[in-house]
Amino acid sequence: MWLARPLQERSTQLFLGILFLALIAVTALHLALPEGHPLHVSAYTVTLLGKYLCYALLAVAVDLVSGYLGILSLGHGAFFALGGYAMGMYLMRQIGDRGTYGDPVLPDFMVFLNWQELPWYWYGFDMAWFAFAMVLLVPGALALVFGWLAFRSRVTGVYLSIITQALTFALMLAFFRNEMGFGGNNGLTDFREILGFNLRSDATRLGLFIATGIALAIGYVVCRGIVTSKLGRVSVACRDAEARTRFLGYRVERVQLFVFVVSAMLAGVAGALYVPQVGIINPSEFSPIFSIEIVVWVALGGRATLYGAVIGAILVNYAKTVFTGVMPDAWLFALGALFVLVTVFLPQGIAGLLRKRRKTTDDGSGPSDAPTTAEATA
Amino acid sequence: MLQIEKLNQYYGESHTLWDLDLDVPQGQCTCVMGRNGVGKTTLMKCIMGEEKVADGSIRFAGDVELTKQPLEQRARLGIGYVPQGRQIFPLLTVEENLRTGLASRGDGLKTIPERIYELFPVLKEMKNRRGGDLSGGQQQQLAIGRALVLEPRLLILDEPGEGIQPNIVTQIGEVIRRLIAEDGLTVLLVEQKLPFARKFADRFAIIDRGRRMAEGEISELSDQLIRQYLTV
Amino acid sequence: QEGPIKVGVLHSLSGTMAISETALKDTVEMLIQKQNAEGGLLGRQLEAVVVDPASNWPLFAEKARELLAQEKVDVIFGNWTSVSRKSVLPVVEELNGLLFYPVQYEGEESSENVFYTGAAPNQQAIPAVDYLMNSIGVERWVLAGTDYVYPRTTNKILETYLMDQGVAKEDIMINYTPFGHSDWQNIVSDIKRFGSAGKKTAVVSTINGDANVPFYRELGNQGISSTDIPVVAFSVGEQELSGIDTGPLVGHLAAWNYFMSVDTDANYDFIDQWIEYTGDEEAVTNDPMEAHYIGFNMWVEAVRKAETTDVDAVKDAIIGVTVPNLTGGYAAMMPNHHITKPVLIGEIQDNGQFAIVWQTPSTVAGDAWSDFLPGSRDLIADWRAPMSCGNFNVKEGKCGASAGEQAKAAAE
Amino acid sequence: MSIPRLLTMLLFVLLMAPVGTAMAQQDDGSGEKLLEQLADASPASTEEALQAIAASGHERARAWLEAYGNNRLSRVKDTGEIVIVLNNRGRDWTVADAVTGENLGEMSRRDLDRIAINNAVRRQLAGVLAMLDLYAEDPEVREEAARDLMGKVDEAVLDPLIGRLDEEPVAAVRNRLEQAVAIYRVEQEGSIEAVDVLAGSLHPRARAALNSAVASENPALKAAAQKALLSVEQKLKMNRAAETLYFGLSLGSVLVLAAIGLAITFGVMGVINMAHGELIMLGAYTTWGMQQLLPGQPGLALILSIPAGFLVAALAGIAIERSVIQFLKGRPLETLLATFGVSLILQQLVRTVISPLNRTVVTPEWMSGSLVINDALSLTLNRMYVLGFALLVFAGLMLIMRRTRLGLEVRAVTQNRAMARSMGIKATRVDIMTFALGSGVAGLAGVALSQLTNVGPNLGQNYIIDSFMVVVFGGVGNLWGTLVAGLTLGTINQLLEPWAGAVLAKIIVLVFIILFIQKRPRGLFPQKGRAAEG
Amino acid sequence: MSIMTELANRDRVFNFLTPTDSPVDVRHGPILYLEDVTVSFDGFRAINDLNLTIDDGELRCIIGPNGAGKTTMMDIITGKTAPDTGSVWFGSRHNLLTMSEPEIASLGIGRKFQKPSVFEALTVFENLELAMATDKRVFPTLTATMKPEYRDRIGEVLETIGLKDLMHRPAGILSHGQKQWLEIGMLLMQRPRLLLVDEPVAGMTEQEMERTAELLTSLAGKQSVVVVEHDMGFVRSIARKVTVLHQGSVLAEGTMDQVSNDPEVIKVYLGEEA
Ligand SMILES: Nc1ncnc2c1ncn2[C@@H]1O[C@H](COP(=O)(O)OP(=O)(O)OP(=O)(O)O)[C@@H](O)[C@H]1O
Ligand SMILES: Nc1ncnc2c1ncn2[C@@H]1O[C@H](COP(=O)(O)OP(=O)(O)OP(=O)(O)O)[C@@H](O)[C@H]1O
Ligand SMILES: [Mg+2]
Ligand SMILES: [Mg+2]
Repeated sequence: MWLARPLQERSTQLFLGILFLALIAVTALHLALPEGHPLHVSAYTVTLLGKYLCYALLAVAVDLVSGYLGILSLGHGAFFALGGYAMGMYLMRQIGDRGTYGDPVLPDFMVFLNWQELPWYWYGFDMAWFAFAMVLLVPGALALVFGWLAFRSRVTGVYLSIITQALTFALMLAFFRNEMGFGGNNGLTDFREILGFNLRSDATRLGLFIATGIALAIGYVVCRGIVTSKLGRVSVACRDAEARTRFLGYRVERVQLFVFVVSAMLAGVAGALYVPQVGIINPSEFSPIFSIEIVVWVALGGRATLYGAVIGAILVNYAKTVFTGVMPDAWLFALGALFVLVTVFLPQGIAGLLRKRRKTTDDGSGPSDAPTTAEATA
Repeated sequence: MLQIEKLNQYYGESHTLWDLDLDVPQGQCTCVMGRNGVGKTTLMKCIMGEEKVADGSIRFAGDVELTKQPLEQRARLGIGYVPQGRQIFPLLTVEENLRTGLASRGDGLKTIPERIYELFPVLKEMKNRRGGDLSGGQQQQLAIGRALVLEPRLLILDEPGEGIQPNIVTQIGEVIRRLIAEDGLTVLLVEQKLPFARKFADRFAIIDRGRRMAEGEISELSDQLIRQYLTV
Repeated sequence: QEGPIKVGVLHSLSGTMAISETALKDTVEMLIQKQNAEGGLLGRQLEAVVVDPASNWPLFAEKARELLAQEKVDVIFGNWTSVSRKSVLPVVEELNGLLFYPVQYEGEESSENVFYTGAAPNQQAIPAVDYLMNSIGVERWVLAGTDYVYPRTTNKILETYLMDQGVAKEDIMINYTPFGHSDWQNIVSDIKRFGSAGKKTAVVSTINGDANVPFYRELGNQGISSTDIPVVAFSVGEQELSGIDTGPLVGHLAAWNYFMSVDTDANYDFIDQWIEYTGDEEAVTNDPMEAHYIGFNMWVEAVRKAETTDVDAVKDAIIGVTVPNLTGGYAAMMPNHHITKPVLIGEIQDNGQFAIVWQTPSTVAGDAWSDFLPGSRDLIADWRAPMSCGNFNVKEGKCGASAGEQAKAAAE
Repeated sequence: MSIPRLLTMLLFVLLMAPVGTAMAQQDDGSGEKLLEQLADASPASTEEALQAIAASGHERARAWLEAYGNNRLSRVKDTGEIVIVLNNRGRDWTVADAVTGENLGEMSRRDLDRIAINNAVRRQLAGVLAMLDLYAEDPEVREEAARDLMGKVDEAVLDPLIGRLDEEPVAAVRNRLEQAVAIYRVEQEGSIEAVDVLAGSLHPRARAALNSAVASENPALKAAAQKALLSVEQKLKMNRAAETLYFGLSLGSVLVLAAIGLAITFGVMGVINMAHGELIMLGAYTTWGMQQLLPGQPGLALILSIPAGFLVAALAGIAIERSVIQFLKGRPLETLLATFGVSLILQQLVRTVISPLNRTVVTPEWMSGSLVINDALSLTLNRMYVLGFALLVFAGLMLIMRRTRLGLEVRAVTQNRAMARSMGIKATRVDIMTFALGSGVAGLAGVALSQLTNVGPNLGQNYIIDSFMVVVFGGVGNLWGTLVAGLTLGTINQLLEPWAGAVLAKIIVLVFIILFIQKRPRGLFPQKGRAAEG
Repeated sequence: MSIMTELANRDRVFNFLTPTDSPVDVRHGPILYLEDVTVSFDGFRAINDLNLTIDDGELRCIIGPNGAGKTTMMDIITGKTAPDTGSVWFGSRHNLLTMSEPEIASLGIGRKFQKPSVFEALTVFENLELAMATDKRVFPTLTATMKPEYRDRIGEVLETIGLKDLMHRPAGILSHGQKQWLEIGMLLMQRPRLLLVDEPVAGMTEQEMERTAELLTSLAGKQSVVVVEHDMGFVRSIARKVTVLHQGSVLAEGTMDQVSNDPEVIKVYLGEEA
């Protein structure tokens, strides 16, 4: 099984090991220690970490397409947001008649904008299984249609980047519109419970955090599985010489489509887990700048090394959290400088640092785990 | 014209050129030979400055130490380079490709010397086509023409006959000889094809695994040497 | 009880909203400084905890949580835009914090933990329309807004209100534009056409933020003067004007509850204090700043009354607290967590200030639930015991489930 | 019709005639009294006070009225003296005695009471001023005044107007006056002859009058008005189309300007320059800075800003290139990362050093207002300048890229850096110069944009996405493509806007881009041939 | 959509009824058949009414001046360039003009490019692995495992092309000649029915040339080979039948001797001394 392959890899084992250790440690420190203890991990921190992990999963998804497939997607925020909206709609419907206006069916924002009935696309979102399926299917379907169009016509390079950007931009404008029925600029918020668990209880928070960790682990393994498979090598081949790959008999557009859709779905999952933890989903998640930021995390962490994406996402967002609190007036300087310095002094991103160290220890890997070569020259 | 002494070069960890010496006398055509991957192209890149040398010296025209010159300066000193794989500018037209060399000429000429077109009439024909659209052989001619625009004193040709129709190969050889005879040009040639080398070169040098193994007049190129260094 | 009283300041210092919100952060800091100079509160000093939510709505929630859970602040002054408030709302309710929201908004909300010191639609939009209708004789209306909830709701309310007043449907033109819209040529030209039907026309603008500059520029350039088609704006204050060449705008209107040009000593003192604090002779004050001024003083008053900063005690104590506003009257905290405010209409002058042309004879109490929306007509909010309800339906005589209660139920 | 009005009318007729004919006038009501009357007037009696002033023929009457209209007529709280505020910025204002015009020096704002005016009064005031203007020497002023009067005619001015009409020597002015009167006649009296006067007029007020006539009971009037309207309708449609086209081109020119610098740095050099927007912003701030340096001369400042903005942005560009981009050759993703960082820094820099607030950039006199083609079509001047400027900048760039060595060299360097250097091209210098050029042009865009939109820290962010979109849509590396793409997208957007609304129009344009790229995967003007296909 | 138009064309057998994946049908003779093919670029006719037939198992050399259209012809066969007119058949069943590059490649047409093009980021080993004739659809590729027999096969080819030592190095660092070999290796891995080889020996020494010649002749018979080359020595050593292209159409065809004595060919191509 291709999914089992990464599990035999040292780097993946290491990654999963660290991830699970972190999950356990956080859980233990949160539950076992009393509040006020210096090592106690507060619910606030747990949620914050959960958010980072969502971003990490998103970054992994982006790295899969941009690092390995050579598609610099500047629109992955769209898939993230769509996953988020699917989840948000579920959470909205869970409110039921506990909303301000007490309408059993219509969410509050529809009531006060005078909607008479629920739009058809909101149907079914009261059922968890349906909504969770949509978390995967909506981003997946969008990626499928969009990718099918684009790859079939052999749109590549910056042209592809820009139309992904146009896609997310268009969606942003569309979701801003109140007529769309997604709450306009305010988006969806004021969630109460998920699967019957109160979203405002610490236990649910912890649960969501752990779920995110597991999702990240699965997402990582899936991506790693693709990357280490022959398909991964074909992706790299597409990235470097698309035309040549075609002459070998590979349907480049299908390879691209497959990887793109998988990546979009992962992004959707990340979005879905993100929404209950931050408590709001609104169209700014679609903003092109956000999508660019994701790419920036990946680049900072080190492209075409999935763990680099994780590191980048967590690091940048952690830096944001700290900087916005510690130096609210000057944090953009710090963040900007971080970006500049990393690119100039760490050409391979942060993962480059780690890799250098690793290179000296192990060398001469066999061909079966050879895709590291892609990393070596990327 | 060019004296190379104890040249060492590395690609990362791998040592490609080892204590390499080479002499390219003025007004002659020196042909560098060797199997695939022994470092011929690397040597040319070192002379042009595209690759850094670890140590050793490359002296040009008697006194200029090339290793201390920036890449751009070498063209201005009068070294024309026809790299392996042609390296033409694919999106510039043929004429623009040629024009890139004009600024490095000392005389501030603004138009392409007519002579280039005389040597390679096909370039004139295709003047307004993008370089990248040309056929392989046409590109090779363009690459040579482009190097000649500089009016170089030393012309470096890395496998110039590659992919060119036989009569033009011969013609290129003749052009080389003519330039040597008329302008006193010095030519450093990398070539694998014996007949061509024998016919147009004055001297040869054989490289193997990054070391110079033999050097001499072309007439001295014996079958024994060939068997030893040029066969697999 | 040791240590300073922590006051959270949750205003964007970067990103798109920084333009508006930075001054509010400074205002709160200034008020704290002054309070400390006067000996603090309950014998303790106040300390501002400033964070930057960077105009990013989810970050607002996160930062609010940081303030309440990590920094353990006693009160938060913050937010601008409804979406940021909506994002923060569940957090404040869950962690039982206090939030003072200083900007005009669309109403339709009342939270146990939030105090709305900005204007509700009935404290800004409706009086402004009344003024246009009665004093200027406007018969035809353009409702132009940025496409988000505040303009949508406000326009909905206004539309109902205007039609109630006998304005025909075809005499109302509604237009929405995206955030940061910068090309107004077509719309202004439409407005011009719409206004040439022979009836006096006015534009009621809920256009937000940066989009205003190009809008007014285009108005000026297409030759629409305030005498032809006046524009009354609800989001353009002194601060926005300080970035606009006001020459061509003289005579256009804005409706607020405060203007920098208000001719009272309290206001002049406030301005002097502000200029001194910022060290900038050109510094301007505006309505949300006044709202913070009022909110801050109310909170101080309530803490004094309750003799503690404990949130529940302050929440109870603050209802009914009355403090002077800057326009020569008093602001009282109503049971629905909105305050009483005078409504002023000002005309833009060439010096970037507003000249007040009209004002309500007395203050108006903020309405959490609009009387002009079918869904909320029957709702009222009253946070006094025993009702303690943010959306009490007077027809059905029962309280809709509110977020606050939810949180409480969960906590139990 | 109220009694006071009638009285005013009489007064007016009596007093206006001498003003028009001879300059013989005596200072009857003292200035103070007139002003007093105005200051104390109730809303109902304001008009009366105004007309009294107008009719007084006082030499400073105009100054009073204008000051009043500009909210500059104030009363000193303590003394009750009426003053005109000369400078009303800051806490202390400079004032002058209203009656004498003598400068009284500075006075605290706290001590002044403004004499209130509102829009309804301002409208009356405009009428009064226009009436005064009808007697001006300059026929253009008279025509302007006559045009202002269209739709503002009421009984009070009707007769003086008709009187004036007979005396008016210039046909164009007379024509306007006739129309002004006709509007009144159609609306108030339902006069059919007046309808004929309005028949050809494109003026919106004239049309409004006709429209109201169409709604009238009188069938003859109705028919005449309908006929008159019909003839106008066709002309209006044409004007409307021309106007939309102009809007489209002007939006397009903004897009082109914003994108053209990027077409160099990104399109030609291949640097994904996320800080492009901030370079635009720098240009805009330079304009603001210039206007601060040259107060009172916004026009001169603006013109000087053109070289200055170019220089500032170009220097910033050089700094960026030297400090960051030179290390990132051939790694586009990293340039994205680094320049994103630079853009954050620049934004915050402006916020901290200058202000988080928007800055005021004044539009010089000669750039504000519109060029009136006819009553229904006027082209806004500022946008016309920007359009011209965009074309100029484009032509200049084209010249540089096509005719100078730099153009050739930069293309050679980006296509094959090592080879270009082997040909003796100083790649580093070329990089610097090209990046400086692209950045400088971004600065120029900023100078132009300062005339259209906010000058604030977010300025750049608003244009960066659009700029990339335009460059790519046009075909990377093709300047013509950028021009055509910008103008096309602008025009499409403006064509769609009237029926789709601004938001939908934008969405449609984006979807159009997505679909268009499917058809032409390399933009509007693709780079063709073997090399491009790789 | 396309099905609809097909349904309208009732005079033909529906496309979806003919088995496209069926092996190449060479019962009627030629494996490759070009008829009246013309291509122009911006008005320039690169291929002009070209007719060419390659028999099954044949080894054909194609020579011709620079710019004669040899590479362009290969572009047409492999689906990279669409001709303006003419038809191209692979066997008697497959109309190549209606197929995409991957389809053509999986039918069994392999190509070595004039400018060596290998996947520079992948190792030599991986380059060969990707070229290997296996199921190239997405899911089989995803689940593909490295079977011992595959490894052996790659090993064999590595031996043949002499890159065994470099097998775990990225292909990007190879020298020009090494890349040429690698590309030949990739072609061997593909085991195509028809090999299109564009200038295989450019940049090789005489000896290597001989090896290549041996390799290609050994392939002929089982597979059909079309070689484009400018090196007359090499062509002579392998050639059975030679086609000379000139200005986009066939100038001469025959044995090496026939062709090299053709005065036209000498004039436009070989030159006096060759
Ligand atoms: N960028 C590089 N990094 C690492 N090794 C390299 C690099 N470029 C070339 N090499 C290695 O250096 C050796 C010499 O290469 P070079 O290109 O100089 O050979 P060559 O003699 O020109 O061969 P050919 O005749 O095939 O052109 C080769 O073995 C090659 O694999
Ligand atoms: N995309 C294109 N645009 C314009 N001209 C082209 C294009 N592709 C090929 N050509 C022209 O078509 C002609 C045939 O080119 P082709 O590459 O097929 O020649 P060739 O026979 O392979 O030559 P060589 O032996 O030199 O490789 C050449 O003159 C070339 O310039
Ligand atoms: Mg070589
Ligand atoms: Mg060829």
